[in-house]
Amino acid sequence: GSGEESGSEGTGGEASKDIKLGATAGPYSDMLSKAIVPGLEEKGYTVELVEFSDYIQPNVALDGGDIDANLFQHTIYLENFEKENGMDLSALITVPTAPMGLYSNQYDSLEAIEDGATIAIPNDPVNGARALLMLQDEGLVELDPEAEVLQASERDVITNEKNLEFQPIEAGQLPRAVDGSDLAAVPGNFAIAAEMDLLDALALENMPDQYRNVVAVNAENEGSELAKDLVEIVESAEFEAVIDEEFEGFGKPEWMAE
Amino acid sequence: MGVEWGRIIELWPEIQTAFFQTLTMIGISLAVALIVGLPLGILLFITDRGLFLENRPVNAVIGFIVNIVRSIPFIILLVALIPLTKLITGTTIGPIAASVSLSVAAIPFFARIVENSLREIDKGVIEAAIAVGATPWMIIKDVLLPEAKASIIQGVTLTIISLVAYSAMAGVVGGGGIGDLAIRFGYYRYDNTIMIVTVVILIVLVQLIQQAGDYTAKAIDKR
Amino acid sequence: MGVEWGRIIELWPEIQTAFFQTLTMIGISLAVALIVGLPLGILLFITDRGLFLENRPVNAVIGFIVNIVRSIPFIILLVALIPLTKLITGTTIGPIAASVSLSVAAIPFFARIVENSLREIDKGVIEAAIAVGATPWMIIKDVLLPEAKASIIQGVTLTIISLVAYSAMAGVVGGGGIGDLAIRFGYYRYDNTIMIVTVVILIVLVQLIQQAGDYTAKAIDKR
Amino acid sequence: MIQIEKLTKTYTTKHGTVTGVDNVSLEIGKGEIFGIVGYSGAGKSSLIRCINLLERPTSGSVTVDGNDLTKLNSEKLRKARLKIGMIFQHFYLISQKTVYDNIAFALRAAGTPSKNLKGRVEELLEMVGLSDKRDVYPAQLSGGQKQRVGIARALANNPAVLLCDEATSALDPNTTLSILRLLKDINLKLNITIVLITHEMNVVKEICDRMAVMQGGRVIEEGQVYDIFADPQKELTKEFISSVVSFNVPEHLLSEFTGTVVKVLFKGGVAGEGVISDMLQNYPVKGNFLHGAIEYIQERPLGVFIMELKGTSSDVMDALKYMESRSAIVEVIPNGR
Amino acid sequence: MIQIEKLTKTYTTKHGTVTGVDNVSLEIGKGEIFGIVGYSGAGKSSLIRCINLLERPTSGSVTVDGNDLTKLNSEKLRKARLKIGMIFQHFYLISQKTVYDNIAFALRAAGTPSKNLKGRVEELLEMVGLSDKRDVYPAQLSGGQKQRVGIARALANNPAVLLCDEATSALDPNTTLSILRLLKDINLKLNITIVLITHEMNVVKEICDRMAVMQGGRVIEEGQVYDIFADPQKELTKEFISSVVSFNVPEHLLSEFTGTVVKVLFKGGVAGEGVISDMLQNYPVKGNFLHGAIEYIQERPLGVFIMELKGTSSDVMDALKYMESRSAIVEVIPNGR
Ligand SMILES: Nc1ncnc2c1ncn2[C@@H]1O[C@H](COP(=O)(O)OP(=O)(O)OP(=O)(O)O)[C@@H](O)[C@H]1O
Ligand SMILES: Nc1ncnc2c1ncn2[C@@H]1O[C@H](COP(=O)(O)OP(=O)(O)OP(=O)(O)O)[C@@H](O)[C@H]1O
Ligand SMILES: [Mg+2]
Ligand SMILES: [Mg+2]
Repeated sequence: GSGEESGSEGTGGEASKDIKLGATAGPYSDMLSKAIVPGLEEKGYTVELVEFSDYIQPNVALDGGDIDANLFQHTIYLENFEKENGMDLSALITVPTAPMGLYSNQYDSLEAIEDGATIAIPNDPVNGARALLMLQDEGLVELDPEAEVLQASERDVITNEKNLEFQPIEAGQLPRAVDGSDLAAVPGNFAIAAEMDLLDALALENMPDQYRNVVAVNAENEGSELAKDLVEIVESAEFEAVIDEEFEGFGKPEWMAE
Repeated sequence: MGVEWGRIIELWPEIQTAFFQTLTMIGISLAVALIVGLPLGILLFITDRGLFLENRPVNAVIGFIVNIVRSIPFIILLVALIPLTKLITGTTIGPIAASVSLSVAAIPFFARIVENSLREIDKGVIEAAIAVGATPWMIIKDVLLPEAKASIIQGVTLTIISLVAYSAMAGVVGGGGIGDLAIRFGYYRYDNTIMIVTVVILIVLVQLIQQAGDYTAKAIDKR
Repeated sequence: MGVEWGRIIELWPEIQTAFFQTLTMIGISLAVALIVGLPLGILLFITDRGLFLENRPVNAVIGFIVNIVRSIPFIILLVALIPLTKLITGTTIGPIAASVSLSVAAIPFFARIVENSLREIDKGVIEAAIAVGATPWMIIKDVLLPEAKASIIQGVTLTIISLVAYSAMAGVVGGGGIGDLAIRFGYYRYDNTIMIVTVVILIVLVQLIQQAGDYTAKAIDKR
Repeated sequence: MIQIEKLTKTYTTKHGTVTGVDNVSLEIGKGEIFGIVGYSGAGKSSLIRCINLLERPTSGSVTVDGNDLTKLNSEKLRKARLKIGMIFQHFYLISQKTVYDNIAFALRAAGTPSKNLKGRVEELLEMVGLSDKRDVYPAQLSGGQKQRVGIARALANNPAVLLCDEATSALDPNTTLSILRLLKDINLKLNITIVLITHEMNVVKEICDRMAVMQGGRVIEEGQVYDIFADPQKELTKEFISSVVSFNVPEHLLSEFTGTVVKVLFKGGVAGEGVISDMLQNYPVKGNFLHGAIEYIQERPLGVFIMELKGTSSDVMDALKYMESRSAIVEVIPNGR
Repeated sequence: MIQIEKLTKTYTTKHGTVTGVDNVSLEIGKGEIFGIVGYSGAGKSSLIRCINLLERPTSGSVTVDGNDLTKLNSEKLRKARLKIGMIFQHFYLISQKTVYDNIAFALRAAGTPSKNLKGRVEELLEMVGLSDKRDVYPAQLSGGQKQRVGIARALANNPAVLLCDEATSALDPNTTLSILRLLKDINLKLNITIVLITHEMNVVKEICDRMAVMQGGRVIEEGQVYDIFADPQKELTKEFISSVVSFNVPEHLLSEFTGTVVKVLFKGGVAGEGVISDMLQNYPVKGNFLHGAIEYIQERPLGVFIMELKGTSSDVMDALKYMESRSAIVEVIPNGR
């Protein structure tokens, strides 16, 4: 009952077709503006892009109705966020996502990594956990199986054969940290922004779909006109064309690869 | 670190928007800081030991709150104030929302500045007003404020400049503004052109504010 | 916003580390600010119009640089200084690296404070020293510094407190510290316990610094 | 008009307590000009500031115009202060307001309706001779002019009492004189009681009726100005008086005289009656003035002469007796012979 | 010792230029105590501050001990200043250093080897009578004591010239006297040239040899102190002198006299010779002293009396002529009869 009521409110809001989309500064904001906004405008929307320089506020704003949709996070992050904050948001569709990579100016292969090397990892929990999982996948560390996948931190490392020394820093700073430390786990979006070549990575994250970014809306609006339009645009051929042209190296989700 | 002129022209609308966002944030939070911080600063001063509305408990409580707010890192304040921001502005993003946190940070800052400006007033002038039989309100209005005017204006300048610096952090809540533009493009997107342009704009802005403040303070002072 | 005591005990080592990181960052950058900012502040003062080493161009140039550094948002400064940081510390991350940017931000801040403290000195005392035939160096060492001592110590307090606030942003380059802990755990991980604990630590720290500063300034003043 | 009873004021400082005023009782009558002198730190300011309760006495009471001020609440005290004007050494004008507004400020404090304001301010400016400085800021005034504004402000609400804390100490002698005349004038015209602190005896001599000498927080001597000048009791008082009426003949000159050196003091109207002239004409002694001063204190002459008298010792003795008989006070000064 | 030639000092302010000193030429001899008086703003401080170039003259030259200071580079000027001591109205001691260190500071400026420092400081403290205050901070000293430290500091490097800008204006009369005596003493013992600014004629009377009166940046009168006191030329000078030697008889008293009121002025040694006494004994007139003062200026008496003379008009005329013949200056004062 109540869902439908607020749904109709949502529809009322759409009547004006003035919408706000949120993203963090970087490629996903660009993806919105280059690959999605043109489609929306074609459908008669007036779109305002809000760029955030942090990972919390885009969801807070989405929940509060300050923005209508966002694109910056993957499914696991979204779900965890919903749980932590008691919010009801929903992912509409996954989009191509740049994988996190392990970069180094010191070593040219994983094998060359020396004992006690320093490694810069993101200091926000989600990206931090991602980095650790990537290291685990590459056999560099082992994480406590009891640790929550999404919250895993340096303290959950139970074996660390090369005695890697973790240095959590702000994610946006990581590309610059490749110089400052032996290794750096750089999220794909920042690596691309910093014009790093994804192919230079010692390792790229193995990226299941739940680690790919999604277009998210408030759960109330899951069935709204806007939601439908967003999905339609992302699924369109124009979208994929823009991705191929301007977002090289972004790993496409399963549905797109099909 | 080359500057590409084409890039500047391309992003000019963005820079303009950011500039107005900065002005909006500073305008609002400055207004609030003045309206709330000024009385608070006056209160801090006149309730202090040996002054005409001496009231130790009130003084201690206000002083304590002011110190606490000043001790909290701005980003924590920003987050802690989200419910209040929502309540007041109905939204938690954008320059208007960011102005709430900026205001809260600026109030105690400005209050202390006002307090310090008032301390510079010759105590004798205040005593002369008391001796004349003036009411506390008259003393505030006709002695404290006029006498500290020039110094308070310098304090406003300082507050504005601090707000410019703080507003750079408003990007966390999508506040935008020149500082945020510098961070988003310069820091997150490695766009040196925009970084240099925005930093230059900031420097010019700060210098202009400083000079305007100095000039006004000198011009209105009758000494 | 409940506080879970167990959580505090669990994270105590982390809090301790953060605490020492804060101390490291503040210690280093304060030392640099004192060593560089003090002479700079003195230079700003003595080269000003009507003073004993009046030199308008030097004064204008230093003043301009100081103003520019003060206009740049801290995070941009942090980025702009990466090459310098690398050069000096060999790394761009960690508390030592963060101290470079903190120092650069603190130097002009402290220099202005020193300048203002020196301005409070009775011009007559300086003139008396000139009349006595003292060298500029003697005037600095035996008149300016002793006379402004108490006020400069208050300025050091203010600088430390500002550094505490700035160091919360050091998380960007993995500087760590209490402020960063507050942001990482309180903000990113929704750990209210840690957020409250760290904020309380910050508040206590700031209050202690303030009181120590007030006490010292009073104790050494011979007036 | 003002009764001060057993007033004590102690200050607590970080080095312990300091006594500013120590058990002082004084009574100052209506229309009197009362001077208080004493060296720096004697407690003069503390005492006068207790009269309008700028400083709250530690113990004792201050009654002005029948009201015990120490018993009033803050609003009543404020009202009482409207009737006690005060002027300060450093004027303490509001630097950011014009002369007009500085004076109007005092009137507004008394709730003067704004239609009466302008007229009254102009009347006051007229009184202190500053009508042409109406719209000028204090920074553009000379010290004496600033003090006149201070006086106008203090008189704005027709006070019964005017307190002056070193009102002329920052001014040059000429300006001092003009301010003192203005005060005297006001005292005569408006019958205002004036309490005046100074460390210059000249000021007291010029306009005070009665005076008190303070030292270490206490009043050590008190009385009519004329009496105290003529016959000071305490060492400190003598020191003060000697700063205006200086009776010292340089030592080595003194030792060169061959006759009897005497100091002759005339009080009251006597000086005018030509005692010395008569003496010289009646006795075969030769008089040689070494030093002399006739001061008019409250318009009564007080004369002091130091003379060398030459003649036979019996003639000199007779001459001295004659002068004493005409109520001069005669004192022989040993001159080393 | 000091030659000031065509010295002009103008200040540029936001309201235009102000002339502090206007084309002043002065010559001050070795060992002289030279007083400069004038009202506030007359340019006294500007002038004295040009003597040690604390203020650089706009034009003109200042030669001290044969050196034209305006021609020296900054290091030479600093050296020259070692020989020009200066003391200030507000003392300007380093508040954070002990008395010892304040004085040692001056010695160090002259590069005194540290082994001689202690002895010299103690000698200076002895000279100004502050040996017991060696390790005390300025805040614990009285005004007079602070000024003594200022003097010790100024004398530290055996200067040839001592400049005093209102050195006693912040002090009470008693302390002023002791400081003046100390200065006189130093002048005699060390043969130091002293230039002394004041607005109190008492100070000039007490110790100066020569003096200048300034007004509007110019020197309007200059000469021996005695001569100026005895016979001031300019209105302003008279005004200043009248503040120490006051000759005014209250108006209404004057009008009550029936006889001829005369003012008699004796210069130099004459006052000591009993002119009035002789006159009274030689002429059948009755003398009535209305006002009198004999001041000793540089130990020479200067006497002024106002007398009422009663007698036949021819007797009075004769008496006046007699006094004039004995080189007194006699002036009849109209008294409204
Ligand atoms: N607010 C105060 N706190 C502490 N001590 C004070 C205070 N005011 C005055 N005193 C002390 O009280 C004593 C009397 O001071 P007061 O100012 O009354 O002297 P005064 O006679 O007016 O001196 P002056 O001629 O210097 O003005 C002094 O010892 C002074 O140090
Ligand atoms: N630094 C300055 N800037 C501008 N004007 C000045 C400055 N110093 C002095 N004057 C002006 O020069 C004139 C002479 O001032 P000066 O201080 O020499 O007078 P003074 O005789 O010493 O007076 P006082 O007795 O008040 O000390 C005044 O008109 C004064 O305003
Ligand atoms: Mg006093
Ligand atoms: Mg002067």
